[in-house]
Amino acid sequence: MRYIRPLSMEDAVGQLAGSSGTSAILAGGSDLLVRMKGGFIEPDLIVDIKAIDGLSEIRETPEGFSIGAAVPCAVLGESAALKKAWPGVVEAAKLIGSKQVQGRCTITGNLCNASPAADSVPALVAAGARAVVVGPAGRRTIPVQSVPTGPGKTSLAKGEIIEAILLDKRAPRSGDAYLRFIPRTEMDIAVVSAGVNLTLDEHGVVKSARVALGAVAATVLLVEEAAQVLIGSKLDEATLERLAKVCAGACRPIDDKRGTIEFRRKVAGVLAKRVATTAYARAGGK
Amino acid sequence: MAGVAVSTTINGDTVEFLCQPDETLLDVLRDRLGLTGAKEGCGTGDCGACSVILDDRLVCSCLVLGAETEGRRVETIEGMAHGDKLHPLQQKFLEHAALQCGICTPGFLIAAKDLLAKNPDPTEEEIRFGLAGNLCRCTGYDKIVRAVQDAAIVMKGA
Amino acid sequence: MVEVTLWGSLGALAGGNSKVEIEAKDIRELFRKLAEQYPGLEPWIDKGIAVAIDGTIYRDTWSKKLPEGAEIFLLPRLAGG
Amino acid sequence: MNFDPRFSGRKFTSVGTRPIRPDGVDKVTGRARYGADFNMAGQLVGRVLRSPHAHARIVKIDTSKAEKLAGVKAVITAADLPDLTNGDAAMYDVLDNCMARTKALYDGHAVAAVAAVDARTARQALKLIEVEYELLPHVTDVDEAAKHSAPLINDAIFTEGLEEKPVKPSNVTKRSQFGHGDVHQGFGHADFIVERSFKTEQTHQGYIEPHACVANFSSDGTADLWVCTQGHFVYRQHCAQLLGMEASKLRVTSSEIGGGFGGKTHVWAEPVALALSRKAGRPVKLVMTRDEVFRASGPTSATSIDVKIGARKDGTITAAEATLRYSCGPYAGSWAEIGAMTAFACYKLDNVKTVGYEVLVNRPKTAAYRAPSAPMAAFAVESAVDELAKMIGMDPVDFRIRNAAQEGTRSSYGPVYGPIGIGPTLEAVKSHPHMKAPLGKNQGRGMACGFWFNFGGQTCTDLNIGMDGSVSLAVGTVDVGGSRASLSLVAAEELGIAYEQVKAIVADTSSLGYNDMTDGSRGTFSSSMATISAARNAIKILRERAAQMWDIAVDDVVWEKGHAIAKGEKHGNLGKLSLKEIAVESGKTGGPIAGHSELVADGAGVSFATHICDIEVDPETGATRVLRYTVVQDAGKAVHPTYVEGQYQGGAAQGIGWALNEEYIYGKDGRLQNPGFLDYRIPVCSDLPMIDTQILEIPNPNHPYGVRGVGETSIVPPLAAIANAVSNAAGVRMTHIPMSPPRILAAIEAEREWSK
Repeated sequence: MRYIRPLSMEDAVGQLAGSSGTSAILAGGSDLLVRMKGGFIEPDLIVDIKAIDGLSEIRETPEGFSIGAAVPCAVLGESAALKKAWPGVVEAAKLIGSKQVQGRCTITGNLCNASPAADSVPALVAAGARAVVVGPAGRRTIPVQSVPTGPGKTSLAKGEIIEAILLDKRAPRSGDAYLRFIPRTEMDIAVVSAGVNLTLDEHGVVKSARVALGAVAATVLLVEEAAQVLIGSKLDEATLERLAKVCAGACRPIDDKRGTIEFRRKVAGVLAKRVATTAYARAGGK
Repeated sequence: MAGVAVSTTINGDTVEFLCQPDETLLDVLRDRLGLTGAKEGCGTGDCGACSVILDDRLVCSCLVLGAETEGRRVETIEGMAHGDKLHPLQQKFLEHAALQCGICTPGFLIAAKDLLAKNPDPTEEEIRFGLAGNLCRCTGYDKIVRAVQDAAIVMKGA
Repeated sequence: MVEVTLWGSLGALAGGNSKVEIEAKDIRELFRKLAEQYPGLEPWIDKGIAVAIDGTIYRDTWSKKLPEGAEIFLLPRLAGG
Repeated sequence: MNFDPRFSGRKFTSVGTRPIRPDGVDKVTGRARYGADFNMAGQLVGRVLRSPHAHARIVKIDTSKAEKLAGVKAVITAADLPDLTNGDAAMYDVLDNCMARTKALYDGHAVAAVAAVDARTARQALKLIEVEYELLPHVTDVDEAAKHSAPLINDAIFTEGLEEKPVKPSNVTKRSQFGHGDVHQGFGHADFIVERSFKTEQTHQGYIEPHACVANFSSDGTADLWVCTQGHFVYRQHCAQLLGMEASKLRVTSSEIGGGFGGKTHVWAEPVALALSRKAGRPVKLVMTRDEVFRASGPTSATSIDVKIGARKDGTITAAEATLRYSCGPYAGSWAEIGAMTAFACYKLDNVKTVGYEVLVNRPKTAAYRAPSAPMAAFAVESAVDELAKMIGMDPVDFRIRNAAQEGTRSSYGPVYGPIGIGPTLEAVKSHPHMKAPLGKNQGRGMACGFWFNFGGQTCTDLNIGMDGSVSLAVGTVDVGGSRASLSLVAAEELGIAYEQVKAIVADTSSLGYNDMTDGSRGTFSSSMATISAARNAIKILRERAAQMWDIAVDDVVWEKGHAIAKGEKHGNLGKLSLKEIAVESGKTGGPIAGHSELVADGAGVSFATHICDIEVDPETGATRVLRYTVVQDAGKAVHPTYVEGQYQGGAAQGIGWALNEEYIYGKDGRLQNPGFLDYRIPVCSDLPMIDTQILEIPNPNHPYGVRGVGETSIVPPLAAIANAVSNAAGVRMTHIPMSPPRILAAIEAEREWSK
């Protein structure tokens, strides 16, 4: 087993691509170290990416925000500009783990861990976030939802590292929100979760919408039909009821230690209603 | 497996140690440096008993590799009191009997110290959510929250 | 002579009696005579039986006197957490 | 021993005050040493290999590859722990639980262990041990296991306590029965009858400190064991018996203990660590992981309980009946029996009958958990009581007051009560402001009562007076929550000196006589009795020494407020001698001054509590929030009231976790799905409100200060109090614990469907 701390992306990619055996990328480590502790993974190479130039920064660009892969979620919460533009993404990121975990965990790690219940992913998917992937073949930008392909599996090739997550600059009258259901008030993994991102026209009518559901399928679901329910509405009671129904219907959940199929379907609808209402209010809708 | 040589600062002192690449900071503190104040309750970041402060961030030392601490600053429970003078939080934990068995206490004190450093005047709710990453099975948290509230008052006055 | 009440399951081993009369001055003598009269009880006494005297439960004080007219009740010897 | 334990009614100086505990500074500075904080030179790391199967015959274990791995110093299996139990069935079960002999009986059952130079080598060695299993059908559910068709866990077990001797083996190891009167007749007189079935899931004590020990077996046949335990003397006995040692050759030191709650009353890893050390010839440290703690150490029973209670229109209960099935893990236990005894203990009943069935399942061996077995029975009974009150149209508190047991009542488990506190706790609740506070939408209030026996037991203390007048108190009951403070208070009280003059420690097994463990709420009750006795013995010597110093008859010397006083006119000018003044001279008056005490502290005095709680239920998700919680409990006498409050609050919090979210979840494969704090959800700080407490003091007649045990009773009412609150908030009776959101939502939905 080797631990390395490269200073450049090129070096990191090269080391990863050239390694034989199992390798692991370490940013916050809040998933990796748990898996190592449980004996689920014994990497031959650990590549700590925190010393790589720029990876621990949030940059505001003309296009929006670039969140470095090594930025801890606690730092997201401390960025006023990001919080103002993407409150749903930030609140989702802030829900991952405890204060202790917040100081370490990253949204990129949350994405690459590829858990269907990852808190930040539905919010990122709803936000239309993109991931900048750097690998031996160069750099490419892909929608975040194409990163996880199933529980614990990603589409990243050997030697590829996500460098940053990109969020667009906000159009006026936009709002996003994220909600999850957990049995306790903290420290749980989402049983069901929902992220909604809306933009309104000048009359408060939903112009565009994205609805994502977590922990109800093998990967986070982007529910196009739910978006269609919202578009053209002012989120009246009937729309919300239809939204709940569509979301419940879109779920493909399983029974497990955290919840039942029945429960997940029902609560997915309830959360969708609540989270859409919050996003709508944040977008300035009344 | 090659050992990693690390130079770091712990409670203000420069410390050098050799550790395995997969060894956690918690294991380094406890097994290599004899600093057993941080406890392992779970090893998976769920109980907070191993809390330390790493470069002004509260972390679970079981979720940090020892190798990662190169050139960084670590604060543990052993550095909380100044000589024989207890930190106000330590004093208030004693006065309020905010501990029964005491195994979670070092983690709570470190987490509470971090909480008050960032929010000197927290509400009860802020304290409760701020300390949600630390499990206590004995007290029902009541006396812990009261001790933190009381310490906050003392520290503001200081 | 004291009257001793046995709990449900124990009565079956004492010939179906829920109450038995024993001439005993303390718990030690009580157990000895119970074992003599009802051999089926002996393994239970060995495993541990508690004696309630007027409502107070004694698990180990075999020297405890059994006052005349006191209510004597045998119970399983329990422990807590 | 001429010690009079009867309550004497006195004014207290130290007892009842709230000083800082003597072990406090060490605990807030990280210096206190717990189980895993101790190390020895040359120590090896011990690790245990555990069965991944719920039920399997162990065909073969091949350890040869592991033994050949560099750095491995010992590998053991059951063969290294031969059966020395000599027909002691309970100890045989302990042995088999420490290391499976012929069958693995649950997921997590130990099958082999290694000691190696470091953790990594030990982990690798475990992977090299080859175990050949023959899988057997398993059963984990208590109701399934009790069926005739269930897979048999132990075919040598035939149900005890049946009228007719059974001809076929069964997973039901014992039937027990309690009660009096004629319930059939009693139900005949009832105007209203509630009959319901309840289930509770298995929970874990959830102490934050995993089991940990360091064993050092010497080639001369002696050994040392450092361990976190609730009872080091009991651990010594068990380990010595299982390893074939004389008890006095094994010195056990109890470390600071990071929570036990009943879960550290049994040996698990300690005999294994000793056997490893014996084989390796080096010290071995063995620390369980959290995963191992959940999979292999002390959960409580899962239960299934049927309750039937009848009452007249005027609110008098005419009959009460319960059938209780408790899981024991794969070894016989008496858990349902305790449930059957405690179920109706709060009430005055002419006709009552309870029947308990102990059921074997392929789960870890059930261990005690704070008032073991009582919370589940109370949940079932108190839920039915609430429902019955509602049916009659009576206030639930008034209904309980009407039927509450009192002095002279025949308890449901048999004996007649002396002075007890159930009535006073109910009266206190009735007049508590909490009961009158307004409730909002989707909020409900519940209350419930609870009973626990409390126990005493064998106890021994040494009280040594130093030549400077300071007092060291050595006790043998492990301090689980502040007892060194309360025992110091008691010593100070009895001697008439300041609390600060006393330093209490927990002595190791070679330094003090045998002590039962700290269980059954006995720590402060028993050791305070022994401390009082030891102090009185010391006072006798102090008086003798003062008499010598004055050269008068000892009968003329009395002890008052920490001083020897010469009484009688002829000694009028002698003044008084302080403890310190006498101690300073002790070398010249006969040597060291000490008081010892060895006694059986019996007559612990039963304890009652009544709890109130407010819960809000989200009717769309089944989520719950605890809004307010109040505990009222009888302490007899609160020696250190702050720590008594702490016990009340802690028990309530554990009960809240049990009621709402904590449960063992097994898969179809018989494997535990949630062996960690992530998915075994104990309450976190933000889940709870402040927990208000009210201490009642109804003196225990069998303790000089009136002390009753306080540790356990507080976990008995919460399950029921919360169930009643949730039921009132959601409008549907909850019968399955924990009341997790999916269960609550399903109940609400079912009720909606039904009322359509």
